[in-house]
Amino acid sequence: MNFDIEYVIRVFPTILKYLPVTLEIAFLSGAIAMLLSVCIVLLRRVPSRILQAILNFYLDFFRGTPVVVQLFFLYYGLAQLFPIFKNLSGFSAAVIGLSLNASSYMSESIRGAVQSVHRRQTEAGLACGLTHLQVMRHIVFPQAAKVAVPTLVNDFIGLMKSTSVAFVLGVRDVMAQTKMLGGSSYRYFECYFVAIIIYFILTKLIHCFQKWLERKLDVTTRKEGAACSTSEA
Amino acid sequence: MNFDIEYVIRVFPTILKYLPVTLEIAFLSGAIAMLLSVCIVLLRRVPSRILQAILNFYLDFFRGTPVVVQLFFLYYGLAQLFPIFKNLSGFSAAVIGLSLNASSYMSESIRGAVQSVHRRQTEAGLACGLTHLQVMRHIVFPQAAKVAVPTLVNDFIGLMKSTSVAFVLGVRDVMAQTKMLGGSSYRYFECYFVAIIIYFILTKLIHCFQKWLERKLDVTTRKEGAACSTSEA
Amino acid sequence: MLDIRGLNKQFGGLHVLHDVDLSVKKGEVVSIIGPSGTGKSTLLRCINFLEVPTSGTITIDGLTISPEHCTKQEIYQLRHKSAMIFQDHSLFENKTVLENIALPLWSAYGYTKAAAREKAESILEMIGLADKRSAYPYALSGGQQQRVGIGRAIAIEPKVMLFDEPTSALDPSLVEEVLELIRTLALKHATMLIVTHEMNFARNVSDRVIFMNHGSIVESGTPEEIFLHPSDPETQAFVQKSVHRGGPLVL
Amino acid sequence: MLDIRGLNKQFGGLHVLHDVDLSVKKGEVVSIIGPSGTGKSTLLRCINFLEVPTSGTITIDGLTISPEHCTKQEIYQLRHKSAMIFQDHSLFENKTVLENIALPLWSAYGYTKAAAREKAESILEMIGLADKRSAYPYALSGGQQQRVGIGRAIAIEPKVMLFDEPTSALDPSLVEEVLELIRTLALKHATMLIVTHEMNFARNVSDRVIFMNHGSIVESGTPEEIFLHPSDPETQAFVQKSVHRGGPLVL
Amino acid sequence: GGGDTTSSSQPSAPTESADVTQAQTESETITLKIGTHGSFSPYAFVDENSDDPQGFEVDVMNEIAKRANLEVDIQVAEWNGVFGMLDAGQLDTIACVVSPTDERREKYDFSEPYLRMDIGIGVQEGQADSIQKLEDLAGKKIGVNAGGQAMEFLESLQDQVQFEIVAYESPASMEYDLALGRLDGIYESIVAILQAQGRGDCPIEPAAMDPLTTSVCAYPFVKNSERNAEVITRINAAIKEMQEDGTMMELSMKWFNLDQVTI
Ligand SMILES: Nc1ncnc2c1ncn2[C@@H]1O[C@H](COP(=O)(O)OP(=O)(O)OP(=O)(O)O)[C@@H](O)[C@H]1O
Ligand SMILES: Nc1ncnc2c1ncn2[C@@H]1O[C@H](COP(=O)(O)OP(=O)(O)OP(=O)(O)O)[C@@H](O)[C@H]1O
Ligand SMILES: [Mg+2]
Ligand SMILES: [Mg+2]
Repeated sequence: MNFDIEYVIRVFPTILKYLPVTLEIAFLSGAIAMLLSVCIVLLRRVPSRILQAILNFYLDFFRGTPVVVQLFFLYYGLAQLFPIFKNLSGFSAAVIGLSLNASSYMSESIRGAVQSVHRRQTEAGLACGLTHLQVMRHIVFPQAAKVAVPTLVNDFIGLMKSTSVAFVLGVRDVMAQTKMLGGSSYRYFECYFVAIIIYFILTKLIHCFQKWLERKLDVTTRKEGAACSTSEA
Repeated sequence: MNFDIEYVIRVFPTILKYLPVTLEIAFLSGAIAMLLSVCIVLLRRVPSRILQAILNFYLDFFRGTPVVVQLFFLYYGLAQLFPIFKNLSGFSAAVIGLSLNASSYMSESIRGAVQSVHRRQTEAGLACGLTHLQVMRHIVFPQAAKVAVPTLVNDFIGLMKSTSVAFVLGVRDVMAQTKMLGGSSYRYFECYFVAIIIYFILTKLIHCFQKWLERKLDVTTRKEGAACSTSEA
Repeated sequence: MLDIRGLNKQFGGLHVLHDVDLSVKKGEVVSIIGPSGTGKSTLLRCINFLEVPTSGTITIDGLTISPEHCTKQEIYQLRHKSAMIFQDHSLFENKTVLENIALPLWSAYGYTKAAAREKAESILEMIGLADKRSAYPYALSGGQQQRVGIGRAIAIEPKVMLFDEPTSALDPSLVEEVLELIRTLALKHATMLIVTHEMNFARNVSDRVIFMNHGSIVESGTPEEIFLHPSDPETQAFVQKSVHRGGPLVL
Repeated sequence: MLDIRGLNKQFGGLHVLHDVDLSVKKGEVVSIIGPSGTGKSTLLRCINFLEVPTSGTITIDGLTISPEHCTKQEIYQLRHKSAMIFQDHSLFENKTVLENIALPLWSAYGYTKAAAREKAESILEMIGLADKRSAYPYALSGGQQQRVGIGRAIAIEPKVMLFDEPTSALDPSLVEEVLELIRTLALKHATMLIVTHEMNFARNVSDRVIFMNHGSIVESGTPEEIFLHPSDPETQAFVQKSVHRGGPLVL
Repeated sequence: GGGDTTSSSQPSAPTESADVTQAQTESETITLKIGTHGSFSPYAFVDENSDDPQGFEVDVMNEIAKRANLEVDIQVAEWNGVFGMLDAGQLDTIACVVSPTDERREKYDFSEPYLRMDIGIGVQEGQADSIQKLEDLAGKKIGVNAGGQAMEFLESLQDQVQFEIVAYESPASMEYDLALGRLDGIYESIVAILQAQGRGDCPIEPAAMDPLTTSVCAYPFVKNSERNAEVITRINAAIKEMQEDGTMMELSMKWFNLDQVTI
C-alpha cells in the first residue's frame, strides 16, 4: 500500500473546509430533533388512539426507512407535488429531514430513559400537587437525563455522520467531499484517513463533553459507593 | 410526477430477493455486537487505566467514524498489509465490520441502562454474597433490559439499514439493489418506494416485537398505576 | 372534610379494599391500625387517586370524585387538598433537601421561589435538618429522609394530611417531636389520617382510632375504646398482641 | 466472631464514624440504639464493605480486612460470612418473592436450584407470605417487603446477621414474631447486630445494648444497665425521652 | 502526437461557431442548471485543487454553452440525487455519461449522443491474455459497477457462458478487489481501466480482447417541455458542430488519450 502522506496533508484543508457544513446541519437538526423528541415523549402519554397510531407511524417511518430515501422524497417528491417546495434549499431540506429522522430515534432513547425513573418518584410529585407536566419537567426528565445521555450522544454522533446523505440534495459535507475526492483521485485510503481523523477528533470532543455531563447529572447515586465497586470489580 | 405503479410491481420481487442478505448480515452482526457490548460494559468496570484507554479508543473509533470507512480499511487496507485477509469474503468482512461498529454504540446504550438500575439493588446483591458478575447477571442486566430495549431496537434498526454499506465490498442487500435498479432505470422514486415499503414493514414487525418485549420485561413497576397515569395525562 | 363512600380497590384478582366507608371531620386526627398487608397504604393512596379505586367516591372539602367520571382537572384539584407522607419516604432523588420541600410550594402552590425557599428553610429548622440543606437524598440516613418527607408534606399546609407510618424510621425522641407537631397542626384545624404501627403513638395522637383488617374497617372508636375495651374479637386479638409484646417498659 | 477496630468513615468532609471499636461474641445478640443520623446504618454497611471504611479493620470469623489492603476475593469472603437486612428492604425488583429468597442460596451458597426453592418455600411459610410467592416486590405492602427482606437474610444462615431496623414496618404482632425468630436463631449460635428504634424490642431481644451518638459508641451494657441505669448523661437523656413518650401502655 | 493535431484545429473552432451564434442572435440566452458527478474521473470530478467540477463532461458542456447561447451552472451531487433533482425540476439536464436506453427514453427526451463509452474486461496486470474471448469468462468471477446497463449486459451474457457477477457500488472497490485477486476480472469502461493502470497504485490492464459493448451518451431532459425542446435543438446543433470541427476529438484526447467521441 503506497500511502501518500504528502497527499494527505495537501488534501486535508480541502476536506476540513466542509466541516462547518457538517457541524451546522448536525447541531441545527440535533437541537430541533431534541425539542421534537421531548414533545413526542410527552404526547406518547395522551390517551388518544388516533394520536398514538400517528406517532407509531411517524416512529416506524422515520426510524425504519433509510434517510436517503426520506430526504429524496422530502426534497424531490414534495417539490413535484407542491411547487412551493421548489424554493426549499437543499440545506434546509437536509435539516428538516434529518431533524424528523433523528427525532424518531431520539424520542425512543428518551422514552427508555424516562421509563427507568421509578414510578414512586412520579407518585410523590403528583401527591405533592404537581401536574403531570410539572412532574415530568422537574422530577422525571432530570432523572432520566443521566440515563439518556449515552444514547443521545450515540444518536447525535450518528446524526453528525449522516449529514453526508445531504449530498443527495447537493449539499456537500465532510464525508461527501471525502468520497468525491477519493473517487476522483482514487486515493481512497488517504482521503478516508483524513475523514477518520476529523470524525475521530470530533467524537473524542463529544465524548469528553458526554463524560462531563454524566458526572454533572449524577446526583442520585452514591458516588463514593460507585467508586468502591469499580475498584473491586 | 409520473409514478409508474406497474414498474413498482415489476421491480418489487427483484428487490425483495435481497432481503435475506440484509437480514442475515443484520442478525449475525446484531448478535455478535450484543455479546461484544455486554463484554465491553463489564470490562468498563475493571480498574485498569490502560484497558479503559483502549476501550475509549475503541468506542470513539467505531462509533465516531463512518462505517464505510471502517469497512474499507478492514477489507482493503488489511488485505494489502496482511495477505491472509485476501481470502476474507465481502460478506464476512461486512459482518465483522458491522459487529464492531454496532458493538460500540450498543455498549453505550447498555451502559446507560445499567446506570439506571439503582445502586441499592447492587448493594443488596453483594450483601447477599453474590459476586459482581452474578449481581450483573441476575439483578442489574435484567432490570436494565427494560430500559435498554428502546435504544437497542433503535440500534438494531440502524444496523439493519447500514447493511447497505456492505455494497462497498460488493455485497448487495435490499438498499444496494434498490440504488442499483434506480441507477439503471432512473426510476428512483419507484425503486425507493419499494425500499420504503420493505423497510417499513420490517420496522413495524420489529416494533411489535419491541412492545411485546417491553411488556414482558416490565415486572418492576405498577402496571395498573401506569395505566392510570396514562388515562389522566 | 373527608368522606369516603363504598370504596373498593382490586389489583387484578386481588380484592384489597372492601366497601370502605369513612368520614373524618375537620380538625380530627384519625389513626389507622391493622396488620400488615391489610390495605392501609392502599386506602391512603386511593384517597388522592394515586391508585384509582375500582369503585366508590372520595369527597374532600366538598369536591367529590368517583373513578367512573373524573377529569384530570378534578384529580389535580383533589390532590391539591391533601399532602402525603409515604411509607418509603419517596423523596425527589434529583433535588436537594431544601428543594424537596420548596419545589411543590413554588411549582404547585403559587409561592414565589424566594418565599418557597424561606418557608423550606424554616421547616428545615423545625425538623432539625438545617445542616443537610444541600444534601441529596442518597446521602441521608433513613430517619433524615423520613423527616424531609414529613417536612415536605407539612410545608404544603393542606386541608387533609395522609401520613403513612410517619415515624417508622425515627427514634423515640423524634417520635415525640412528630407527636408535638401533629398536635400543633391539629390546633390549626388540619385534618389528619395517620397509618401507624406504633400503638403508643396512635393512642397519644388521635381523636379516633380505626382498626382495619382484610381490607375492611372492623372497628372505629376513641383510643380508649379501641385499646382498652375493643368490642370486636379481631380488634381484641390484635390489640392484645400489640400490648403483650414485651410488656410495658418499667422504669 | 465479629471484631471491629478503630473504624472510621468519612463521606467527603463529613466524618460519620469515629474510631469505633466493637467486639461481638459468637451467639451474642447486640442491639444498637441511637438518634437518627448517628451512623448506625453506616456502621453496618462498613462491616460488609458495602461502604469502604476510611480506616480500621473488620474481623469476622477469623478473616480480617482493612481498607488499605483487601482483595476482591477477601471482600467476597467477608460478605459470605454475613447477611444484611436493609433499612429500606432493598428487595430484588426483578425477582418474585420466592426468587428473592432463593437466588442467593443457589447462586452464592451452593444450593441446587431445587433445594434453594424448597428452603425458600419453608421460609415463606415461616414469615407468612406463602400466598405472595409469585408476587413482585412492587405489589407488596411495606410490612410484606420487610418480611421478605428478613426471610432472605435468615435463609442464608450466616455467621453474622446485620439487621437494620428489621421491624420498622411491622405491626406489633409481627414484631413479636421477629423477636421469637431472633431468639431461635440465637439458640443456633447466630451472632446478631441489630439497629433498632424500638426500645422494647431492643430490651427484649438483646444480650447487650449499645448506645451510639455522633458516630461513636457512647455506652455499652446489658439492657438493664442501659435502660434502667445508664451511666452516661447522653444515654440517660436519650433513654429518658424514649421511655417518656406517652408513657407505658396500661392495660 | 494526437494532441497536437487536434489543438491545431482549435483556432478554427471559434470562427465556425460564430455562424451558429449569429443564426441564434434573436434567441435569448437560456440558463441551464446541470448536474454532474463529483468523482467520475476523468469525465466529471472535483479534486483537491478546486471545488468546481472539471473533466471531459465539463469541458464539453462549457463549449456547448458557448456555442448554443446557454448559460450553465454545473453542480455536483450524489448520483441518485441528481436524477431526483432532474425529475423535480431543480436541474435541467445531467452531464455525465448518461446512456439513452429504451427504458430511460420512456421517461426522458435525449439530445444527440456526443460521447461513446467502450466497455470491456480488465484483468490483473500481466494477465491480459487470460481472457481473450467470451468463452474465457467461463467460471470466472467478474466485478461490475452497479446500476448501469453494463450490469444488464453482463447478465445477458449468462446465456452463452456461465460466470459469477459481483456488483459494486464504486469502481474503486472492484478495482482493488481485482488487484487483490478477489476477482478474476472486471467489466468496466476501457477509459477507467487505462486510468487505473496509469495511476500505478492498482496494477490492472485491459484484457486482450475488443470491448464487449459500446454505449453512447447523451443529455436527458424531462419530457413535454417546450423550453427543453428548444434547448435540445440548440445543443444538438452545437454537438454536431463540435464533432465536425474536431473540438470533440480534441477534448477526448485531452482527457482520455483515446477516441471516445466517434459515434
Ligand atoms: N400494585 C399492586 N399490585 C398487586 N397487589 C398489590 C399492589 N399494591 C398492594 N398490593 C397488595 O395489596 C395488599 C394491601 O397492601 P397495602 O400496601 O395497602 O398494605 P398495608 O396495610 O399498607 O400493609 P403494611 O402495614 O405492611 O404497609 C397487600 O396484600 C399487597 O400485596
Ligand atoms: N453516601 C453518603 N454521602 C454523604 N453522607 C452520607 C452518606 N450516607 C450517609 N451519610 C450521612 O452520614 C450520617 C449517618 O448516616 P446513617 O445512615 O449511618 O445514620 P443512621 O444512624 O442509620 O440514622 P437513622 O437512624 O436515621 O437511619 C448521616 O448524617 C448521613 O447524612
Ligand atoms: Mg403500608
Ligand atoms: Mg439508618
